[in-house]
Amino acid sequence: MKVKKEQKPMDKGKKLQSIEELESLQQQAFDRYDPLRKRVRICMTGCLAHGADKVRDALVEELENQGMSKDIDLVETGCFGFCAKAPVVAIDPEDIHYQRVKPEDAGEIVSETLGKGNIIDRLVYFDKKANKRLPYTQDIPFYKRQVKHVLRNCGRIDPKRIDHYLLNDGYKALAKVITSLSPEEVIEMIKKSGLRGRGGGGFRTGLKWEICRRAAGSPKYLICNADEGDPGAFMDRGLLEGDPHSVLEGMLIGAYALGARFGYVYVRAEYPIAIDHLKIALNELKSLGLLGDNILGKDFSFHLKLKEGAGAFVCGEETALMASIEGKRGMPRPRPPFPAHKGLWGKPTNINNVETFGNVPLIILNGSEEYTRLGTEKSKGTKIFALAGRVNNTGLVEIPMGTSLRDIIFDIGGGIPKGRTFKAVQLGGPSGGCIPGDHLDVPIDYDSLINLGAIMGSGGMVVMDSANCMIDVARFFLEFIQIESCGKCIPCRIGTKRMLEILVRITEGEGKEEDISLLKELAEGIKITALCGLGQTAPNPVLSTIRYFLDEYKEHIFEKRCPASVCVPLIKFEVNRELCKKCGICKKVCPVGAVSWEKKMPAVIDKNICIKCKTCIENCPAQAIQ
Amino acid sequence: MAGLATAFGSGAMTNSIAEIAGAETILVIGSNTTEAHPIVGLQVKKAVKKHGAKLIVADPRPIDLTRLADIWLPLKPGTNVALLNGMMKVIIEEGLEDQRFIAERTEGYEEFKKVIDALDLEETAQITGVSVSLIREAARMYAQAEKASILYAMGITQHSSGTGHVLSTANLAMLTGNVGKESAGVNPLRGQSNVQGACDMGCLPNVLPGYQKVSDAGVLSKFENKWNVPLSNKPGLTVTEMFHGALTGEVKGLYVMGENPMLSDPDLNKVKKALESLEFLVVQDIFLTETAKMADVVLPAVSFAEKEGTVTNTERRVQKMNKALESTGEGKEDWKIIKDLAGAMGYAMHYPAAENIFRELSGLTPIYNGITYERIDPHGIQWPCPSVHHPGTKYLHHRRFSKGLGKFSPVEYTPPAEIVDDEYPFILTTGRILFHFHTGSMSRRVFSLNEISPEGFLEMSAKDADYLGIESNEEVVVKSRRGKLKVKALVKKNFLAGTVFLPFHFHESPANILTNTALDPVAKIPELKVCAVKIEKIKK
Amino acid sequence: MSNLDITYISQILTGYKSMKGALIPVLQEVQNHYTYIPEPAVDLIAEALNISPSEIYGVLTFYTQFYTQPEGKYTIKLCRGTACHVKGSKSILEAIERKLGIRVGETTKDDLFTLRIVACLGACAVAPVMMVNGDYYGELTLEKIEGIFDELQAKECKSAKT
Amino acid sequence: MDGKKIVLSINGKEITCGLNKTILDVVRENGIQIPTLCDCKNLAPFGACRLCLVEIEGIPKLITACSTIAVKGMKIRTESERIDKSRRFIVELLLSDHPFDCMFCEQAGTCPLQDLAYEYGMKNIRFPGEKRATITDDTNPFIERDNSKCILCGRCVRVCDEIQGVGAIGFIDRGFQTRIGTPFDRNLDCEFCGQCVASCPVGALTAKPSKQKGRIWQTRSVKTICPYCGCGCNLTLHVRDNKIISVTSDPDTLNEGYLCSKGRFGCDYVHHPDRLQYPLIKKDGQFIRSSWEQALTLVAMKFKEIKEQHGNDSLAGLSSAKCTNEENYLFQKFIRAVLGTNNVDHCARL
Repeated sequence: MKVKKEQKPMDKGKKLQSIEELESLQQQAFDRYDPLRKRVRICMTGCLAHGADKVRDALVEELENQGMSKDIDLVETGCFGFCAKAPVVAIDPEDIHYQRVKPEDAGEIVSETLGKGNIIDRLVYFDKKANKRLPYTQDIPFYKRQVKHVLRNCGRIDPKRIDHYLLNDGYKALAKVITSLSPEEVIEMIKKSGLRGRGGGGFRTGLKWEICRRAAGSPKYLICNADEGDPGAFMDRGLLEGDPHSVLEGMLIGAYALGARFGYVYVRAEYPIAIDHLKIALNELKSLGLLGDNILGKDFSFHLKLKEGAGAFVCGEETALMASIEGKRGMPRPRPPFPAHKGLWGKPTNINNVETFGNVPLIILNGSEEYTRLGTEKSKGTKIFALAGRVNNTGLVEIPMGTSLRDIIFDIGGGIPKGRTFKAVQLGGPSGGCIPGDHLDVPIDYDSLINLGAIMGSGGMVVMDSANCMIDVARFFLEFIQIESCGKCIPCRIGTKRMLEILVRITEGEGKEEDISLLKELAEGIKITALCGLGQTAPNPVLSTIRYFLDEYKEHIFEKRCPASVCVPLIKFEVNRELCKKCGICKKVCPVGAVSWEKKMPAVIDKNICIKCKTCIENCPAQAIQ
Repeated sequence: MAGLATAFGSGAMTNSIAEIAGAETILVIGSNTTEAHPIVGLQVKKAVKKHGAKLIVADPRPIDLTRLADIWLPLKPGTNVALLNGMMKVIIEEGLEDQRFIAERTEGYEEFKKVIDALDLEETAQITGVSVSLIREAARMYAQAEKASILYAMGITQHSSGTGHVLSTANLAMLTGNVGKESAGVNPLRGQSNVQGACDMGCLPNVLPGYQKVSDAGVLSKFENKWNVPLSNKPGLTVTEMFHGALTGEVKGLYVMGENPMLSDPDLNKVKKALESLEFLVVQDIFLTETAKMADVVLPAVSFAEKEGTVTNTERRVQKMNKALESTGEGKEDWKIIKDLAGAMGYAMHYPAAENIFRELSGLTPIYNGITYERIDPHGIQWPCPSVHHPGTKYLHHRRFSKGLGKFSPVEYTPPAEIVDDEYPFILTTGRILFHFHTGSMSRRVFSLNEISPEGFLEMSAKDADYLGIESNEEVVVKSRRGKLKVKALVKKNFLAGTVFLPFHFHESPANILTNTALDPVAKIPELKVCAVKIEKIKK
Repeated sequence: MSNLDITYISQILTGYKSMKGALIPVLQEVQNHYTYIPEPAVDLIAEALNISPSEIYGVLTFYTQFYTQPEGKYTIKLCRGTACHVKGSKSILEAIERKLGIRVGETTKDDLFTLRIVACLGACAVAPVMMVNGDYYGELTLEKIEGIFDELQAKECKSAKT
Repeated sequence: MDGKKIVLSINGKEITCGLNKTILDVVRENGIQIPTLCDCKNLAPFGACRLCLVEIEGIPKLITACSTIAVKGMKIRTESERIDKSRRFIVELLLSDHPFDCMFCEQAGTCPLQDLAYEYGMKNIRFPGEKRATITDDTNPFIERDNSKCILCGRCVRVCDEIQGVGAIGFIDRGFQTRIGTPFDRNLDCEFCGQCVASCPVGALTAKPSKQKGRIWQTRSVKTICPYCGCGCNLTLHVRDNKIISVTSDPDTLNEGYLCSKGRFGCDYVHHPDRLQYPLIKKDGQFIRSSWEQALTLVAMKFKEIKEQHGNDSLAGLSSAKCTNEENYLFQKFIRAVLGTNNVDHCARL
């Protein structure tokens, strides 16, 4: 076994005065790195929800006990992506992929796999289709179809250590920009790459930068919008937790291109780990002089602050976000004037989302042409999606633009669990829409999704199956919008309230004949009159469900029936004897013992005891309870 | 007023209210603007909040404006001259004065400079209680502005050396060339709806309408011809002199129109004695005021809403008042009463309406010559307005002072007439509050205003309150050499220790029972802003 | 509330005077210390930052993460995001409400638990999910809920005894 | 402003206007009416009510005229089916959350929302729903707030902050529950200038002293000057049955329509029972009602007497800083010409 180097501390603390010093730092990191050394990687972000911390502790303990702690590194990484199998542990150099690891497994992992190099079958992914075990990451279908560009470091490096990032070409793009490119050339590269805003709007990033660069007034501000508010989206969280430096490098390059002296990362407070990792990264950058005045001894200064949100979805909207940074209520203001001209404290300001910045170093490093090789004609590069809902392989996936929804949901996502059938996929959160089965083969890009009545959004992708009620989903989004509406403009404040009231009455069996046309009327009115983007798009979830699931609305309104058995007032809580498989699961799961059942007999629900919690419905394999 | 007249040739506001918002630096000294002149206060707020102007507030009290101020100079009452001289010392030391302006537009600079040169800033700090560094900062802030405007009110004038205080503001403005242009000047704020007009109209012992001296034979004969009676060229008595005269028996009969000296004048006990010793007192008012109660004859007048006429506001704007209501009782417009009284005394006056009077007065008053009822509807006209084609004057002394050259006057600091001692250890200063007006004869009779502000109060520092063991809202006795009163204490955190404040609107706790009649020798203004008092806890 | 020690507030404020946009960070620090924004704090902040109390009150009632009442020892943040919703977070919410006998926004009488809902915790892959004082609990079911809170309550009983 | 001009077109008609003006300003300059609720003179654009939406060639979305600067060559449309539809939509939404009690509302007759509802003939609201509850204000004697009528245009909050610099009220909560109020719903503690009342377009903020005293169309309005301090603010007195029932001020004046608590609420003293009704003559310490004739004869006699016995200068007069120029002129004329002395003064110095 080689002498371990990695533990050696790098000569941090001293500010880098030149590109050369940065390069030598990168060299140091590289020298210290030993590709053949054994490592255990464990996700300490998303997997925490499944007790990854306990697994980590167990592994550390075992390494101690079995006297291997000196020869083997334990690397706490960000998200691997495959959250469905959390907690996930990987072993290098072979890149063995263990899933659903429990603390009890630690001993064996250390002794068998790390010690003897044997693979532990029960922790390995099992591919039902191929009917075989797949121990190595690269073979697992979930990863196979993905192209990890922006997420390249997530789950591989320790996001709390800048040397890990440096090791993977970290800050090479920055060096290249500062040494060999003018701001205009940088903007030109971004424009050529065709990069479009990953926050949802899909506005051309290069153009946005150019407008702000040309705007009169100083100082200029650069803001990273990490207020990932869309429910069902966690791409930005994943990236910030797993590889914060890639985003910060993107910001530094942006600041250079725009001539921005000051910047903010606006993170929602619901992301404690992201905030923690960002704080660490920012401190490292400051102590290395990669943030502050005269970066790398050049005439380039950038001061970056972290701002924590305080719980307001609307602050994802640019002007509201700026108001929030200024310490005001996050109420959007009309545009024009646009932030590029009158932004934060009235100064020219450019705002991009996390993933957008994450793309920037790649474009600089590999060139625009290389970047444009992936993607469709109008949408270049890759896109990260947060795959969630009623799908087997939930998690973070990065795919080239143009991949079809079907590939994502069925190949990468592994299809729908519990043997149910796919019903719709919701994209773009509260501003997006639901796409039904017959459009699954459309190649995804900004424009194709808009045609389908949805939007790319930030990348939330929530899959729904036959047990989901689309009116209930529409109602859910309107409830969300109502809770989150800032209340400034009339259409959003009152209009969405009225839409919600109508949806509530439909889901409660009080629906009226004219309700569908009223909903459309309100939706159209709000679309054209609301103040901010959030208000203008708030009706989309309703419009798209009316567009694709009109029958379901009619069933609710005219037949007072919820086919998915979701809308409680419309459920009889009776067992359909034809459909009932007589399995008795309902009896097992009922928290109040309202279900009586004997072997080979259909179950019966006692309505006097039943509390309508729907646990039986959730668990019934035959959807027999209606 | 006399002060500004000496320096500039006119005692009025040099600029318009609206111009204040255009100033780069505003020095508010001896004026609680937002309470006493709320609408002028709005202009100051606009200047600061909207246009980012710098604001310097010189006041013993932490008045509302200090919230917005860049610099607050908490000077001891009565030390304005010392402070202003100190600022001018800094300006000259640092070469921030406007030599060109001084050379081309002023006189008397050298004598003035001698006084300043003789100053020692440390001493100034001693006298004013304001640190040298603050004085320096303020001086620079004022002097370096392209357009600097001074606002002042009774806090400057109501001192035994009031004229000196006023002259000092004029000196400061001339020293930096901050007068005679838009948004830069010296602006005394007038306390009542028509103070300016009453002065313009010659209700002063030494001048006829338009500030034409009674001692000027030409002027006198002009009026004698118009009024066809012989007139006296001997300057008359000022208010305070009248009361003094009453006590000495020199004044026997007094005719008071719409005034309430029994609350507004210093040393009320003395005023009372004076009025009692009169042989005959006529009071003309809309309420039975404290003064009216003492009258032999009371003549019922009518309120502003029941009459027509003109008033001239603090920015010299002559505006039209219109009749909104019919008088309900037998009360009459004051001018009709005067007309009838004159008739009764054998001097016939023929005025069918107020407008006829206005025609006569504008004819005799050069600064009003060009003003007519038609022209002042709806926006009024700012005097001087010498002819019917003249648009009126937004700001005074453009290119040329009314008196030709601006006059620097050497002013040395003189302490207030009454200074604190062991027996009377507190400086009492008096003033107005937002919700009431002058002697309260009007505002105290407004339900809502009296509801929100029903009684007087004594503002004092927490330090002094602790020392005396006094809590907020505790009733205390305030005594001066001249009188005493009971009032609730109002303890304020950042209030200047050693100083206390009383509003003078409340007859239940009449501040002026305590105040001093010491007069300014020139302007004859009594020292209402400084007297020595003691505060006693009421034993239970 | 009565024995509220406000000295710490002034301590916080010294760090923020003359800083642009200081209000929200200040409120966050105050809340981290007191678990809520006490009324007297608002006036102190107003004076220090020269902002009107009404503007401050407007801000703290706008953002859902500021509270004007003290929080329980454990703050439950149940995610009501889309993924959680389609995986039945509504019934989870009802279950918690039944279990603790409080509604959203309320605190149990023993000041142990405050129940709050969050727009989205961004842990959609393990929906339905909740956070209890910084700890994540994923793939919740009615049984899990029972277990989690029984455990916490038991723990508290113990610590109460010792 | 520099005299530069730009050319643009409104509803197909070419017009020229100054630089840096909002579309709303330009449109109004040209006599075209656009309904607004949150727009307010001297306040920064807010863009909340969405009524001033206009079409601009080349921009797909409707934009608010109040917040957009007019630029050279802009082609603006202020009327179209789309615009009309969205305006009606806004008004209908507002009314769905507004009490239908115009018959009791103090603002009836001067309420732009009432006017719009009337113009659009909105008898029945197609989407009725929850309405915000009335939260009536504290016990201050000046201002009454009814949040159920509030349309959240923010004019009161903005005028209190931007103009008065007080910030006594603000927005509270958010979304449908947003309301205007004081921190922790304390009693209103402010300068009571009533700028908020004056700027409120609807009946949410009203002047308590004027309550139920009369409708705008029942009053006669008279312009005059405030009787209090020397600012010379212009007042409009609203008179009914020879009583002043409310006071407002025209924005086009030196005080820009702003008043203080005294000017706006302080005129009732005119109707106070203490007002002197007739001349009084004191007889052995008691005031006796007298006729003008008696009173004036007595005064004239006494003055003559003193004049003859002690000389002109034994008489003196105090004039009034609260009387008109005409009266002050006449007073000093009387003292000088009739009594023959210069002993005339007033309390300018006090």
